[in-house]
Amino acid sequence: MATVRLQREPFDAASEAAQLRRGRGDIGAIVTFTGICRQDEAGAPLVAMTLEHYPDMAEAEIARHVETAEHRWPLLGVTVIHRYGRILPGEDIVLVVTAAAHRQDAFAAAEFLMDYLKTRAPFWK
Amino acid sequence: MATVRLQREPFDAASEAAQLRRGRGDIGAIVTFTGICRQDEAGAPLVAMTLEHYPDMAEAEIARHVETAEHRWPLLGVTVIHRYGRILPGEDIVLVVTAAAHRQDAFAAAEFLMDYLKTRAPFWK
Amino acid sequence: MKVRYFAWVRERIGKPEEEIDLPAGIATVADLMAWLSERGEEYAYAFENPKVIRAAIDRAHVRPDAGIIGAREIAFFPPMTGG
Amino acid sequence: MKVRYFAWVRERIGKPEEEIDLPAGIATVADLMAWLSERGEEYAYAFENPKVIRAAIDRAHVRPDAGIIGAREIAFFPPMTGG
Repeated sequence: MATVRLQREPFDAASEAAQLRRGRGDIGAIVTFTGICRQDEAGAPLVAMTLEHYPDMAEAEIARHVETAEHRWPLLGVTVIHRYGRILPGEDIVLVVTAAAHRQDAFAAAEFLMDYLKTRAPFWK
Repeated sequence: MATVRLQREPFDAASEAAQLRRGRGDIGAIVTFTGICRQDEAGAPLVAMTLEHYPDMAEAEIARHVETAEHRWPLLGVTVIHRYGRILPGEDIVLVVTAAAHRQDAFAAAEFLMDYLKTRAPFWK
Repeated sequence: MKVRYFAWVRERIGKPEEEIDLPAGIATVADLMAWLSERGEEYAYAFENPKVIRAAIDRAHVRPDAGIIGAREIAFFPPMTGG
Repeated sequence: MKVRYFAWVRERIGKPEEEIDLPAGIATVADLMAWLSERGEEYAYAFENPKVIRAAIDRAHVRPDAGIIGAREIAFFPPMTGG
């Protein structure tokens, strides 16, 4: 049920969400969070952001947090995609999709994962 | 910045989210919530759900709650689409998209609007 | 005055809306519910437990003691379930 | 033993990774940082404030007093910023 991917390329949030729910009748709520590189990410105008990461460690750590989320909330699917490398303003950085029977679980898990990804995941701006 | 639509037809969550962020560099977070008709919405197998609403009142009430959300959180865009009429299991019922500079605001506003829509909006199952 | 019914209130009464000429002495939403209940079995059934019925005047929620003089549209419905 | 550097630790040292033969007596992450600091100005600069440097052994976070005997890969990096 869980997908974790780190990639240089852009992702397609809609097709990831579609894949998560395909052929299922038990999902009542899907939360999709997209994190976007802002023009003024650092307070000043930004030309591009370069996101460095610790490849194998980042994947393992994110997967561990996805497992924690799956234990904490009754999820029916989770997808996390994080880009690295050079990212331009307006481009997507990170995607979290959570699926559950009920909205509260999907929201809580998406927020939990994003809090981790935005503060403690092995990435450096 | 705010769109509220009630419609019989399905919606396209991805294109609604794309429209919200088009040409903007200040959006750092987009939360998309999709509510889906489950197979067992009422505990028992469901053939179809018919959602009745009070047309003008529903639109006005939802718009009022969107305004409240816009006052409470610094949002850069909100879209709410709610379907009515006959809805089959697996089909979308409701869409909320919120855009903000920061993830917490986008999450909080989307949850606030969904709590309202799922409990107190002028719809009857 | 237009009166509209939704969900099981509509189902019990058997119509979604009607035009009503209010007799004198009907001043509040509660008065109107009591008067409607006298119009026939279907109305008595719909309003048998007026405490669970919600009302709106001109598309805004109101309490049973709200005055209805001058209203264009009054709606009666069960508690909303949300979507 | 492979040692990897990330973000400004990498920038200061000027390389992303290297193979190191540990001398006797280097038992912990803190020992290794102290020993690396002696290897040249760039290392001294990178590790000038060891308290802010984070470390991982074989891709798991560890504290400075963690033993490094038997480790295949040790990484040093600043606090993570998230994505």
